[in-house]
Amino acid sequence: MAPGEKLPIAKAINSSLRTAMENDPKVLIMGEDVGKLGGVFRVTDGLQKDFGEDRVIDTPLAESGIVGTAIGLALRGYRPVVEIQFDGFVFPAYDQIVTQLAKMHARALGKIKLPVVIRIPYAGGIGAVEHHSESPEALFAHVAGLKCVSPANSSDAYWMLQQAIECDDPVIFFEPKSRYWGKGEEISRGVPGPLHQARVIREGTDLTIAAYGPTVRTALQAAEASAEEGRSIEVLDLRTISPIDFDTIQRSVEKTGRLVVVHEAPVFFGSGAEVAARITERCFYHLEAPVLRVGGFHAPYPPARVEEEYLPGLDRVLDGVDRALAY
Amino acid sequence: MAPGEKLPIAKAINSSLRTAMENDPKVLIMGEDVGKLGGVFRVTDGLQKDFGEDRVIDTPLAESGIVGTAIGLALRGYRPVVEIQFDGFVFPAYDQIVTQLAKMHARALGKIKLPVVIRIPYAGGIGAVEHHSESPEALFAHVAGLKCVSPANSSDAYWMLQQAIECDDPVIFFEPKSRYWGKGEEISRGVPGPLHQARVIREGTDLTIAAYGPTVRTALQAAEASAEEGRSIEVLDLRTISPIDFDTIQRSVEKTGRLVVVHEAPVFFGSGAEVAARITERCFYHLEAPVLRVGGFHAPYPPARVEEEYLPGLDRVLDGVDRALAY
Amino acid sequence: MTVESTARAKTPRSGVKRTATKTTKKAAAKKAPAKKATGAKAAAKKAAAKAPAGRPEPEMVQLLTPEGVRVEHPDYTIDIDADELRGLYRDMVLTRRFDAEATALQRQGELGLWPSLLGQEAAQIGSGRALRPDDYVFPTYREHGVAWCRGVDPAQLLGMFRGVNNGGWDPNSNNFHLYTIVIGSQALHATGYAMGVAKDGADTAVLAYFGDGATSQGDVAEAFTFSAVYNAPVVFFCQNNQWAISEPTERQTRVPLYQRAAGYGFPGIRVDGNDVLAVLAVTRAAVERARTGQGPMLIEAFTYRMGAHTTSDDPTRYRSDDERAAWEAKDPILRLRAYLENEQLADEAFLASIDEESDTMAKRVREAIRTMPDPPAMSMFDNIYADGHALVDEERAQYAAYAASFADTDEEGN
Amino acid sequence: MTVESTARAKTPRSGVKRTATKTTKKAAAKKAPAKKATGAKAAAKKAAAKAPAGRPEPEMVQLLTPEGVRVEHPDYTIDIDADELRGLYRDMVLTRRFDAEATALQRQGELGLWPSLLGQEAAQIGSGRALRPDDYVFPTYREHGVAWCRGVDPAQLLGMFRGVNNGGWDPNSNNFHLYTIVIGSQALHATGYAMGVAKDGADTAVLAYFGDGATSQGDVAEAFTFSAVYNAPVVFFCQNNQWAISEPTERQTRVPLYQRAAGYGFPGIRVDGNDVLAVLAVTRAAVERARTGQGPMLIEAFTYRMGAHTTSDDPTRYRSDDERAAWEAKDPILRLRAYLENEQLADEAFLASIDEESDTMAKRVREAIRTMPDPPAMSMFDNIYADGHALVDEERAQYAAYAASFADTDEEGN
Ligand SMILES: Cc1ncc(C[n+]2csc(CCOP(=O)(O)OP(=O)(O)O)c2C)c(N)n1
Ligand SMILES: Cc1ncc(C[n+]2csc(CCOP(=O)(O)OP(=O)(O)O)c2C)c(N)n1
Ligand SMILES: [Mg+2]
Ligand SMILES: [Mg+2]
Repeated sequence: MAPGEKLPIAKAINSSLRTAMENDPKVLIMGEDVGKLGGVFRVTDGLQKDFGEDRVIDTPLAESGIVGTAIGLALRGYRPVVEIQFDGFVFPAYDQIVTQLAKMHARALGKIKLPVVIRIPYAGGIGAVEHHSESPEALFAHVAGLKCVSPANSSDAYWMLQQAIECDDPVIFFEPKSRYWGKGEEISRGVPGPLHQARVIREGTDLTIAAYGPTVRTALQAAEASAEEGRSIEVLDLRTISPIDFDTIQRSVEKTGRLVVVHEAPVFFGSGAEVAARITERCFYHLEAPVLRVGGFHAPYPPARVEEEYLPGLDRVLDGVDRALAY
Repeated sequence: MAPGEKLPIAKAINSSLRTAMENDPKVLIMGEDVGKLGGVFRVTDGLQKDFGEDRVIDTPLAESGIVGTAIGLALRGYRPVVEIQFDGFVFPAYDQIVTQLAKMHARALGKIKLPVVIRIPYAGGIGAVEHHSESPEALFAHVAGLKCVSPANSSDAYWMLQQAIECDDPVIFFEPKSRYWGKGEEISRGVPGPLHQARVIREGTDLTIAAYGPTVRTALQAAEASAEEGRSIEVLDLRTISPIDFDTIQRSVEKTGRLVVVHEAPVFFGSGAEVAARITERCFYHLEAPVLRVGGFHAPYPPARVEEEYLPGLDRVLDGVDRALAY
Repeated sequence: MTVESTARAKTPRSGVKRTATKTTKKAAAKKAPAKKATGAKAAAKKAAAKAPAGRPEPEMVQLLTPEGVRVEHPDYTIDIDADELRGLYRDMVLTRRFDAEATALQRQGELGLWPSLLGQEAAQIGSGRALRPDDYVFPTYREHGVAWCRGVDPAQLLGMFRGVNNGGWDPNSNNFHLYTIVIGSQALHATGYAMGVAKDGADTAVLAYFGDGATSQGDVAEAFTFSAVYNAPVVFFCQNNQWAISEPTERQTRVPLYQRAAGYGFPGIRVDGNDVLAVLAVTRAAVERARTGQGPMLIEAFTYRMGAHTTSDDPTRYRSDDERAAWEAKDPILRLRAYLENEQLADEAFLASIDEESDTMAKRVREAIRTMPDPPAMSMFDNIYADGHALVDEERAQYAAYAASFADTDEEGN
Repeated sequence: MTVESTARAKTPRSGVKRTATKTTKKAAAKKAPAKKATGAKAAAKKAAAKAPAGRPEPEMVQLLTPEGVRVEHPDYTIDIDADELRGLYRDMVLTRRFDAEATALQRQGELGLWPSLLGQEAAQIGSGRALRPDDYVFPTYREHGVAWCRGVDPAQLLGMFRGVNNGGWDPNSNNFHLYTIVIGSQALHATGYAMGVAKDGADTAVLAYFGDGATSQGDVAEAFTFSAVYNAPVVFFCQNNQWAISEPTERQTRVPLYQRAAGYGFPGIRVDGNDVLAVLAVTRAAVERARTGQGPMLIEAFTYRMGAHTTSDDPTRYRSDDERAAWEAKDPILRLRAYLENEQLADEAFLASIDEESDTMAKRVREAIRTMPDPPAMSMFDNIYADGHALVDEERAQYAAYAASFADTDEEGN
């Protein structure tokens, strides 16, 4: 029973999966090495032992096959929760996700539902080799029929996964892997709010930073550092990437007049572009500076020994804040 | 010899391919039905007859296989020009494009080159069934290592394809299929400019419309219709989506103060978002209205009998113009 | 040597060879090149003609020769009464008629496109009729005959080709999934569904249809792997109609397709896809295997796409009339008709009644399509999500306001 | 019956059975369960132990038993002199030593990760030494032994695991492509490269390496299809090391992997992957086929991953020590050493010289890695495009300005 406990994100997800499987016999876990090994991050640790090989399924090494058969299982009435081992390995499944999973409900005029959750440990900062540190969320958010979310703390990890599994739509669940094994936060005792709602996690008046997943912590640090310089920064944890909760962002920007969006994914065609475009439209007369984006460069994720420079760390976020405040 | 001739876009591309194959024995054409049939759009008509099965290659029905082997051929010194039969069928190849084709040059620290062109007949308006009318350019533009372009007229189709084939980087070449068999334009006698440069195709002072591929014609119509109402609209043919020629857009917006971006792809996380975000940053003090976007909705491309409503046609573009001018 | 060479794989083995050779010889004995026949009877008696150029012709299960003569097969027998035989005939005739009507409707502009199944009726009816209601089918875009067997209203099949929807029937009301256009994808859905069946402990079988071209797609290979590893009750039914648009099967494989299965650990078999009895018998056996926990099987129905790939296609660019003519001699309907007539199982009255029923059905379809309404513009915002999505709501509202602004204009204009 | 059943596919045929059985019996006769051996000699003489649980054990080519006894095979012989034999031994020992050094460097924090090839030396050296310089290799991330054969500087292999680059060597200087992490992708690159070789009329062979897990990926199946259809000179070299991280090969297939090839129309063969002579002989034959226009072939080298999947892995969670112990008795290096000693082809001095060379090499690698510089931050903007990209230029300039602002601060701070 996770609620009330303080757990690292990985354990919160493990506990959330366990709860979902206990509550609904149709919930299945599928993926490479999710069984005996408990996943390369141990997120599914112990679940096969307790729920059996029939519900925690070690699959052949083929991502398209995993998602394609998960679709079939969903059509049969199951609720598969698929684990993609690392962000960079989701692309062999991209066709099944984009062409089938996303569109099948619409194709059937609503007559069938596709309650499939795809868990992707994503983003960088763990010193890994190529393909293990990517942030591909924009490539899914652009596609209608999918929902995309990313929790930033243990409580959200626990509850948002519950909500994603209960949702009758396909949900891509982006897990900030660099935060998996930190100390973690206490799991709230009740659902902390709707799945697709952003949250103001620090109030402020001079500028808003919007972040999600792994960059939320950095955004908070930037707000703290700025506070020492007398700047009052509001921080939003966006939590949901498709849909984006523009209402909450709008409310904040109408107050602060300035917005910096921070994500690890490359800025070009990234989430920040969508936030900037829409918030500029909604808050044109409130904005005292253009919406600025701090994120990855238009480059392949670099080798580990350069990732610190590549990532939107505290200094780069503060630089963005400075630039926005300079208008 | 196409230069000087007036040709439909499909024939201009055919002629361009022929020229490229004549000039460079390493140029190959690969794809489904590109040989005897000349492609389902007849774009490669007659090429296998003249260049042989060894250079115009009918492939097995497997897009990942086509792109994956094209990569191998490129490593061996060939310059493959791959045809994807329809936009919606590129996704089985997405992993090879995004993970291998895009990154291999960087992975090898520049020691190998990947001169592969992927031609995709894209966008809608042809009354087709599902998967035959999509505009997936944002899903490629977000990925570093790829270049993306889309010609809007016969001359650009001819010359930009020459340039794409000569380019040592992978280029995704988006062909506006709804324009394939219109009357077409005269092919200019010389290269009309660099591949990655936008072009002002109509001058104006009140507002800028930026479009590419199939929406360029609509943008021009909107400018004409607006002229009758006394509004002076500048139209940009963006031509290149990765990189985007922000300098040309910026120059225009500094003059007009208003920008509407038009594309068929869904607006959410689409090209318009990137243009809006960056141009707002570059032209913050010049913009008299937020950059507005007119494009597809966050929905699967609809059945043919609704596509006219879905597409950003003249009325919807004019609506965007009205809204921008209302600020 | 331990190499499983191609040559060796092609050599027929033990009993197989004997029977196959016997059958083939029998057919061959009656063969002689013939010009295109006109009447049904003439065609039925016509020579079966030569095999497609250069293709190896391995053994295939046949129970009815192109001339309509029943032959026996050591492994596959069929227990079928006269009513059922007439039923198969009726199914095939009605399916062909429906298909012709759809082609005509496309020519008349009522449909945007039509993928004809002409020539593949036996493959589809034979396999479709091997199923129980609780079995589940995952089709491509060409399974009009299978849809017929599943009880899907033919008019419903036309919606997506008219452009009013992307399928739209409820897959669960007839256990017939939506047509799938992206080649090969549905093989995985079928496999997953079958994995679910196994988990449920049900004795349902799942049929995954795909074409010869589809066998090249990675998804189909992955479906083979998953189905074998989980021993899923799925039957892969490949209609090898010799062509993937303009590409002959040699562009996809250099050995017979049914042989693909063995390397994944389950049986593969080639059946005469123009012989409805053989297809029925083989599919029944495969479905029985699936039901009884023996796992997947691959059936290659060797048949021919008599028409164009779709109404947009021009097959004269890539194949010869001779080839078509040769296959016409193996027509699935004519051969069953010849058999029924020879055995005096069908009289003029019966045949006439089927023709009449066909006319009625065609008329009904024609009327249904002509009165099929276009979807309202606002429908493009429907059914994108089951549980809603804020952006869709926003765009729906914006579009409604935009559309309403025209209504105002129109009114003003009035 | 015409079904190619699994059972049938598994039955050994003609000469194959005879020889394979003979070999197996010979080996088996010497077998007896034994505790983990300590010394090299003891281990070499130890029993080969039982097959992995539940796995069917089909015939496989073997020329050297686990005990180091030369046996004959009717199809594969090897013509090799003493120097070459000693060379193979040297290659394997140095490779193993390099691998151990890399593992140690990871433990010491010099590398982020290391995928050890321990146990797979014969599969890699045997196949690597079958190649000519103009042949081309497409590796996974574990082909350190093949890289050695190709002349790639071992220290260069460490760059990506240290996190200073994503490969970085020039694939064309040794015809050894970059390591490929995304499973199966490189099988298609190899096939395409081989298609190019065929177009050029060259007699180069291309080797595509992948693991047992990779055989499930659609890309590998598509590579089989393309290579067969175009008769490309590519050899698919599958190291079946029994595991894909925590999943045993039964999670990928229920029949031996080499049998996959026949269904695509080319030969497949299983070789004892811990027998360097057999691997060399079989690969030479496959490469020869490729060179002479006979097209692709699949080699399944039956071997074992003695260590963890990578240094991040903990195999105690999913496999038993017994299994490892059983495979230790089949150690590839010990068996060649036993053979060399038995045949008096290697004396103490030779063996000592190899150990010494290993030490020197390891020391050099250690020094190289410790002095391997971190890439400058600005390098992240390099080599993204060959012909430049305006956005990269813009971001590079912005970042440079941003970085420079710190330099100013630092200076101010001073
Ligand atoms: C992934 C994908 N690529 C390409 C196409 C275009 N296409 C439609 S049908 C077809 C040929 C299919 O051949 P086959 O599998 O033999 O089926 P048949 O049409 O002969 O029934 C092709 C290439 C597609 N629908 N999906
Ligand atoms: C497409 C993809 N999915 C998942 C992974 C993660 N992964 C790395 S190695 C591996 C197992 C590979 O097994 P195998 O092919 O047998 O090669 P081995 O590691 O045993 O040499 C997995 C699942 C990956 N690298 N690529
Ligand atoms: Mg076909
Ligand atoms: Mg392995």
